[in-house]
Amino acid sequence: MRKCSLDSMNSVFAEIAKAATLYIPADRTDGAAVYTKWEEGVVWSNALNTVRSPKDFFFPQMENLMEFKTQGKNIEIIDTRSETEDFVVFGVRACDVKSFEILDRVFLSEPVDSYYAARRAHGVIISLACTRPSETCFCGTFGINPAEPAGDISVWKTETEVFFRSNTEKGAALMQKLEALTEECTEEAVDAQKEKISAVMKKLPLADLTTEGFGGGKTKELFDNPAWDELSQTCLGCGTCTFVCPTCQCYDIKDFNTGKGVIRYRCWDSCMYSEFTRMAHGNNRNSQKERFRQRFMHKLVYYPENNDGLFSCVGCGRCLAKCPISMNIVKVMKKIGGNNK
Amino acid sequence: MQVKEYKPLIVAFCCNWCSYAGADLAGNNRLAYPADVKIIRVPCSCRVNPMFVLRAFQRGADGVIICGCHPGDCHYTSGNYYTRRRMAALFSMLDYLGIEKERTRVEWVSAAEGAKFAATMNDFAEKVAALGENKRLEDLRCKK
Amino acid sequence: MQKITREQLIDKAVSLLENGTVEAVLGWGKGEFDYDVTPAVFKTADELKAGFVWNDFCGANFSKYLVAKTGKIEGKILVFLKPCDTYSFNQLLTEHRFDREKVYAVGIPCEGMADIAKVKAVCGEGISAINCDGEKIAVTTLYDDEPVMVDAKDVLAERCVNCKSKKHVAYDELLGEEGEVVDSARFDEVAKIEAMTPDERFAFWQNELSRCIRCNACRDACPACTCEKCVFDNPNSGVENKAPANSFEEKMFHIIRAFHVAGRCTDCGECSRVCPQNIPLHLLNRKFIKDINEFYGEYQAGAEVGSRAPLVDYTTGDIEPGEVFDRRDKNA
Amino acid sequence: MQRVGVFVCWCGSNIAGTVDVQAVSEALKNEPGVVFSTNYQYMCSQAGQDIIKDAIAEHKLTGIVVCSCSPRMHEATFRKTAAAAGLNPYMVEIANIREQCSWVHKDMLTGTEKAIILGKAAVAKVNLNAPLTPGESPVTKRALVIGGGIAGIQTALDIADAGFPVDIVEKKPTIGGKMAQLDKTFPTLDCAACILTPKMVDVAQNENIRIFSYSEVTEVKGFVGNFDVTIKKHARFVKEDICTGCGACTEKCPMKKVPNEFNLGMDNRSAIYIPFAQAVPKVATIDPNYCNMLKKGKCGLCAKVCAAGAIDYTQKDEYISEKYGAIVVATGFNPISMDKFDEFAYNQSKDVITSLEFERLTNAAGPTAGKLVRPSDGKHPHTIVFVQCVGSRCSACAEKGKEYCSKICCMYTAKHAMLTRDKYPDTEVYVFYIDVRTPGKNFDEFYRRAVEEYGVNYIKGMVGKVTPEGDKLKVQASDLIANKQLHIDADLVVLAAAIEPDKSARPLATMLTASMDTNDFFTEAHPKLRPVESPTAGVFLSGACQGPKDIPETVSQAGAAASKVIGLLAKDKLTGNPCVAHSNELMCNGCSSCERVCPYGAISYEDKEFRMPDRTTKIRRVAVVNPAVCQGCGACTVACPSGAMDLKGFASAQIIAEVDAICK
Repeated sequence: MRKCSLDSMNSVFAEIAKAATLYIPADRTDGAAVYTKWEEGVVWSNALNTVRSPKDFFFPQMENLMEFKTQGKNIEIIDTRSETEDFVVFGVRACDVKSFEILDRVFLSEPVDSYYAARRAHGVIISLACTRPSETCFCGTFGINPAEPAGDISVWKTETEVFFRSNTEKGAALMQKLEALTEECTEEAVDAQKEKISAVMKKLPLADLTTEGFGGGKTKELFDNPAWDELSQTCLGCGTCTFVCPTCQCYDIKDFNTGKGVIRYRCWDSCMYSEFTRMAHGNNRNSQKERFRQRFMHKLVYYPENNDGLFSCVGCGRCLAKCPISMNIVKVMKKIGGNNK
Repeated sequence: MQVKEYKPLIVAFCCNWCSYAGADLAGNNRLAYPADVKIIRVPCSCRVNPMFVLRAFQRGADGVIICGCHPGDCHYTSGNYYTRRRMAALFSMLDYLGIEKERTRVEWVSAAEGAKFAATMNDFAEKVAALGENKRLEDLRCKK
Repeated sequence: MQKITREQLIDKAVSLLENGTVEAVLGWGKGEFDYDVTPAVFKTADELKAGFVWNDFCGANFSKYLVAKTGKIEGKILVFLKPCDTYSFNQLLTEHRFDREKVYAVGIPCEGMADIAKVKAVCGEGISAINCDGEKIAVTTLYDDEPVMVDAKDVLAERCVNCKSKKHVAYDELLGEEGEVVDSARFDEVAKIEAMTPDERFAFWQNELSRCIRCNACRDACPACTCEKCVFDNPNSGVENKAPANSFEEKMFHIIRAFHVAGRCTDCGECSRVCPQNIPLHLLNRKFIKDINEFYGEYQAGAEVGSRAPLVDYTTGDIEPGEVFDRRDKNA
Repeated sequence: MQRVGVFVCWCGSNIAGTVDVQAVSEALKNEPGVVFSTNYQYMCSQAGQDIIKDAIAEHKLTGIVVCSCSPRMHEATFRKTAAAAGLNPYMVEIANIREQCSWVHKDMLTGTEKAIILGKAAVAKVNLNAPLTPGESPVTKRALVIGGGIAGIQTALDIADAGFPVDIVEKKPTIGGKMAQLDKTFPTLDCAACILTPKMVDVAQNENIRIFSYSEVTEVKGFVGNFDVTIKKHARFVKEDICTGCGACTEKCPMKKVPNEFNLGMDNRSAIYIPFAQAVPKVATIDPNYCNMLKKGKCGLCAKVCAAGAIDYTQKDEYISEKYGAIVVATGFNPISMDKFDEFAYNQSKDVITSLEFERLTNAAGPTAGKLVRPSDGKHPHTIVFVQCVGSRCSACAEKGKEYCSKICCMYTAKHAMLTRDKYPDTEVYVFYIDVRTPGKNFDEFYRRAVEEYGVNYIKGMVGKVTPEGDKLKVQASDLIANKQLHIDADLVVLAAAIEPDKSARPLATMLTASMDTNDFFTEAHPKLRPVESPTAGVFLSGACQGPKDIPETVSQAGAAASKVIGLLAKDKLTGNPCVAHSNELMCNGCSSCERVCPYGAISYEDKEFRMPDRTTKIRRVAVVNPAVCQGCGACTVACPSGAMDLKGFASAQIIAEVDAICK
């Protein structure tokens, strides 16, 4: 483990940015924190987390897949991919780090999504331990320890100092570059902070939320639960929850005719949308209740069923904060499943 | 790199009864205006949806002009009155978003005003050309 | 800070349920946290007593729900309407979007709603309790021993800072005192943007709209956006997309969204309230309202049922689109 | 996918001189859907049309694009060509490469480039065209005329003469309207009754005409060719078919103190009355507001004296439903109320009267049997002041009067002045005017006669104040030409009150979905080219309901309206314009935005049951466009936020495709 003073972080950022594009959480004009490309003058935000999740780096909202050009009646197909550059994402919280594992299982299993894979290969994740979780945090429910974030490098921050621990080869290689700016220290240095966080975790209002009653094999039990009607009755059908979610991974592939050719691109889609997975015959989930149910059944039942029990929610709390009507996965879990007993 | 002379692309929506006929009259009288002006015939100026205007800009138009019968002369009695309100609101909004107000225009051209049609198009094309390429409401995907 | 109490509302709802006037109640449901309020339908007195809340975070405008909810029940549904909600209520009635006979509207006074983001800007994350007490809001966090006292005025939601009316324009019954139409400064911000140079305006909106993630929350929460099929969801409309592909699409979406509600928008402010990216969407809607007022005379959508929206109306002497700018330049 | 054929016309050298037609037809070959492309010297010639016809057959074309002159020139030609070859005529699009290309651009390169782009736009559009068939609807061969004044009478007579049944609905107990109240008519000075009453009799005797007097239209449904109208026949408590009009009842009626509206309240009538001697129908009517039998159940004298037994105190209002193919509005005018014109002392002095009251005073059948006397004391007036433009051309005081010119006042005032001087040469007559407007056949001569032969004092200037003093009316006025103030002691002041549309017009316009201007005059479909038609198909305008008019003008407009009606009723079926709006009911919100902008009232709403995804049904209000009424302007398509409303032939997708093609 290595450390540096909080004041010298700017030099650390500068050093990292020499070799790769660096993104750190910084405060935007509207006060919200977002990952911002670091350059001199960009200040590390004190916010607990960013509005948008870091999944954008690996699975952007919009990306062009290929282009077609028509010449007379011939069609030419053009691969528009360019070599992805190396980049570093700094300050990823434990919950969001966990989300990459969930996304990886989707995009990196056969057939591998080469667009996603290229970005994963080029990206280094520097995580950041939490110090002041919000009331909306419930990462503990999914076995995530905010004091022990994974990632290529884990970082702890105190009032005066910043501690680094590399976890992977990519991380170690990056730490090497920071040798001159940091000094060696023991793991115990962050113990006190870890303990403090565990104590806070127990006090969190959602600390006792469990996944009991959910998981693979629960489809029959939960699908026709009458509570879905009540839970979904005021859902507006917007895509806020899915678009701020670090684990939602649905996308649509569309063609855009530019007049000179066609761009085939993919963009995020939301299971909350009426046009989601629209087929020739129409939509297979016609009511908002069905769409609403799909989102939570996917996170809490279907995904774990196909992924060794891993839930596709990391408890980051973004949807709790952003849903226009304050309906969210916590309310769903409390209403149906084990928490309601 | 080859320097290409900049020519603005202008889409003109013309109502069938007055302005399209006015454009025909300009042609009959051989009153020249830039070839950059391309006319789309609509039954009435009130058929022009703001979405068409934005679509034209998206696809690379540098200016959009809507021509209809003079107020009071609408073939359908009141269509151009609606056009007038809709486009006043829309153009004011585009200006509010910082998009050059000279790129949009509504002009009333009667079937007898061939000269006015040509003069309007010359003037509009000149003003738009002076602004240069539409950069504020462009869709780069369509410009490649 | 609200003058009317939760108990008064529950009593009213229970009595209307029990005497058979209504079959269900559309109200605010209790959530996980004190500020966490979800619109909900209550069918029994017990449900109301257990789950109904009324506090400074009951911002949601229920009018839009009536479009869907009135079709689902046989009898009447009780809806609580804050003054600003009543305008949306009327506007929807003007557009025949729900059956007035199926609604029992109870007007309730509102002292303005709080914005939790503003509260958090003062107290930080980790809120464990919020207690509203007169003009002060006491916020207890996991990290402070003593509750932090916040002035209710300081955390008022943006739309409430510029409240346009404390008067209800529609109800079957009114609880508490009736207020007045407020002479608000709601157009000041629009005027400020208008006063910028075109370059500044462009930069301002480019920055604001670049944050759009096309989650459609603004549209889906908007009580004027009740289309059976929105053009932005319709693959045949030519404008449909699920992502803001680039700055053009960001602008187009918001221009068309605002244009489609121009003259119908009551300025309820839901769009900005729900935007997860804090885009001041109401400033687009207000621009249309301000223009309409200036061009065609003062018009408040929803002030009365059946009024003709300015963009489906005209006079023979209306301002020409070109004159709009001359007039603005003259005023400047 | 369409199979599109492209036909580029040279138009001799008109196009080919500035556009490389060969290059255009070559370039368009590669456009999507195009399977055939050629060019020819004169596409509109027989040989050119044959090329098109042959290509349609040979290449199984489903759509064609003709790059030629303006569609305003030859669209119809090429549509016919297509139809002759078995192709739907609406599968034809024209790229205007002459008027809007070759004739306005000089350079061959530029012209060719633009012609190609215009061609591409037309191809893009035709790819989205769909065959259209004009709708047909039957025509009910009966007309309704609302209003029984000279306008309504003339219209009805002309329609009936052509052999079509006509119903006249008149709210008064008799037809005749304002003209029946007039004395003489300008500029010929023949008596109004002498020329009107024979026409009234003609109406009564015409087998094709039914008169619903004392009746009103209460509901209008349907559309051109197929109106369903409900007429309310007020109870007149006299059986119309039995009453002989002998008048015995009116003499015996003890209630004789009812202000006589026919004489503008200047004398009284009885509670049971016949408005005037030549009334049609000549039947009595009981005024329920004054009849003691109806009010208190006491009296019954009229029933006793009626030899025919026509009196029926139990009569009720009757509702009649009838179908019509066309409706003519002839609701006429009224003088405006003088209440707001205190300066003329109309309400203070009985000797300040309106021109219409003057008509009654000089009419032989009027309250004074035609003797011109002062209403206050019955004395002969020696000095009469006529004031023109009272409430007309009142742009400064719009809340008081009308902004428009009432048109008829100059002439009838000249008539009044002349007649007065003719009959009572000892009377001094002054006419105050802003302008004297006499545009009409023999009008100016008439006015000059009044001045030159009859010595009427015409003074340019306005009367400022009329003050009753003793038995005189002190008239204070300015003479703008002499530039001095005048004080005239008058015995009688006659106000040429502005005229306004009848109050019944506004609710009627709503029923008919016919548009009105801000003054409540009906608007015509086109101010120059369709002056007797309302924008609402099947509704026609006759007389002063459309704007102030004198009798000759009214009669000619009435005839014009009748000829339009006859033209409509002569058809067995109406063929519509197929380029009409239509609403996708699945997307329609039923919000009424489209209905509000439709100038033709072509959009109505119905509650429709929809099957919901969860197998329940939902009833929703949705818009329905009547293709027989829609004229295809497209205003509704933009008013519709959801895009449910679209226009055939100019669909949003088609226009977008054109935009895209042009901006490529």
